[in-house]
Amino acid sequence: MDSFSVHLDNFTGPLDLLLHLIRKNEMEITDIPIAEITAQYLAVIDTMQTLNLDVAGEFLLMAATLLHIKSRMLLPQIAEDGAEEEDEEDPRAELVRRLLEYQKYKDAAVQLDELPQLNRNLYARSAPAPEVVEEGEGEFAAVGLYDLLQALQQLLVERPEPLAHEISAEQLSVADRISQILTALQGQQSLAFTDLFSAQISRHEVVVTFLAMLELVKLRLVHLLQSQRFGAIWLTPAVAEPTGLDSDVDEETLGYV
Amino acid sequence: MSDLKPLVEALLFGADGPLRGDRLAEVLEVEGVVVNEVLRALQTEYETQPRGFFLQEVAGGYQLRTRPEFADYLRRLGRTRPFKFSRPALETLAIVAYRQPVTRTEIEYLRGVDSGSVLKTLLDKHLVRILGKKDVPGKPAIYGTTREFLELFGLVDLAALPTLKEFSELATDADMDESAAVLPREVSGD
Amino acid sequence: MSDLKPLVEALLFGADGPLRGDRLAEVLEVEGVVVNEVLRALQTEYETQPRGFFLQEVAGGYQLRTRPEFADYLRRLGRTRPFKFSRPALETLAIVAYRQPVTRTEIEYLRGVDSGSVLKTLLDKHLVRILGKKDVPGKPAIYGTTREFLELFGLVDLAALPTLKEFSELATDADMDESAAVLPREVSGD
Repeated sequence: MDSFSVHLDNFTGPLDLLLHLIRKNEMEITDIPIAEITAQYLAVIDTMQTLNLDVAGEFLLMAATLLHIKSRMLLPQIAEDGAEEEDEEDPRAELVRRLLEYQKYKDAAVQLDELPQLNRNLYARSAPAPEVVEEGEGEFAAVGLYDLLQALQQLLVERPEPLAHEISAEQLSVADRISQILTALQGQQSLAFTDLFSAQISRHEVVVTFLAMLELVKLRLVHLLQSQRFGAIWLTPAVAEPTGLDSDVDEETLGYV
Repeated sequence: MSDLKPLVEALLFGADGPLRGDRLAEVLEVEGVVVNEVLRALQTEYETQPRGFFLQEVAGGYQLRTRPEFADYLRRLGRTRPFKFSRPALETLAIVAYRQPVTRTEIEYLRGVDSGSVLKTLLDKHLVRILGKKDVPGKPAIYGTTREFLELFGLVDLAALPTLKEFSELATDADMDESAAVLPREVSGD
Repeated sequence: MSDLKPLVEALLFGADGPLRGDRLAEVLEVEGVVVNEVLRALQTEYETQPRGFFLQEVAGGYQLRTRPEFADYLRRLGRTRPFKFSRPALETLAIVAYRQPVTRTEIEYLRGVDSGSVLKTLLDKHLVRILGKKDVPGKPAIYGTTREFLELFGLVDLAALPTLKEFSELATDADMDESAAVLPREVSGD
């Protein structure tokens, strides 16, 4: 399998990588062999040597999505009364929609790049005629809100206190998540990976959770197990009592700040 | 009418950006229809005569620009360096262009990756702007393209964007070559 | 020779200043005598045809310039040159927009410099207005933005001003991300 020669840097994101794998294997988009594509996808991720964490989070999120779809595909859809659920949507449906949608904009990007571009394919006059260069005041030059914000931002950098209350980007940190996972694991034999998420969890939290999980594995505080049959991920505590560590995980040293 | 042609040419030549038809009419103190006639006549002239430039309708106005076939030589002059778009930048720009007004969250859902830094660069380059806030919880900023975006890609308006292809299946690699088509052209003067 | 005319015209058109004959010869990879021939041919053409510009020999080079008889019309274009925001003007406007109602003292505290003249310009431009007097000793004037301000920035109302939060998220991402330079300027190869 030459998927090992694939470099993540060549892809703008997990959807791009998936599109590539699907095309390379000449798979049918409406009937993606999910087990096979998941295996190939994970193989690519595994062979990544240098991990740009910012990007990796999203590639890992897709890995989790694929594993989740895979497990749902294997699980027979049983309704309450025991009958086969017929209206159940194909677990792959959303992924297929996203891939097709992404492909549309990927194509649009190519088309955009093919348009004759100013200062690449054609040139306008750089300076107005001397007669025109004359200080005068007419309409306002187009200035965006961005310019306004940037001016304000610059002021904040120089004098942070007065307007600082406007910035309150309170988001879940990796260190917080590590503590939460360790707390959840306390006294447990194992914990399903999917149980770490609530239904309304944000994308940011998913990524943070993934990073937290990776960190816990690296710190040898948690083992990850994948059940043969359903492919779901289970977390098991590697040590009986993860004492002390849940309180003083230093974000700086983790490098996720 | 015919005696207006050199004058309109001079104005187009001397302007520092695309000139709107109504602005030309104002400066010349003539009716808009007269201006349009002259502009059409000039357009035809530049197409039929062997000229170095042509009249492009762009960003709601008209601008003289050098013919694309001379691009290699103009690059050698080394005057203005072209933007070299990365693939993430082009993807993000395409999404903003076609989906505007669009939030960062929507862009990131479509691309599957964080797009904050790409978005910031596009804002810095004045190709994307903040239009305002979306009236949903959290009031996220909504983004759209700028006049400079239209000027850069030589578009009259947003309706002139290439038609989006709807895909019902995956394109083959031949239809849409991953890298070759998307990578910016090499622009160095060698 | 004759097929070089449009190309030389394009180069003269696209150059940002007078072009020397030897530079043209270098770019075109032809002999200097050929270039001189083409330049003379163009010069004659512009003199005999009704054009908006002519070829002037200047500062040891050649430059296309609009004909002097059209100068009056070009000046009319110039008079409506857009008012460009200076950095102090933009800063002051940003403070008024986000902190209104605000006094001059507060603006000056934030900016760290006297802002009287900038404030006056913004008042003159009808982007800022006096809302009233603050009920403190000295009764200083309090400032706010105008309807024209909203129009200029394409805002429905003040609530549509994007928050700094989203902006700083973009900025922070870009700082962290080494690929912030998604749009590097092309390094020309010459």
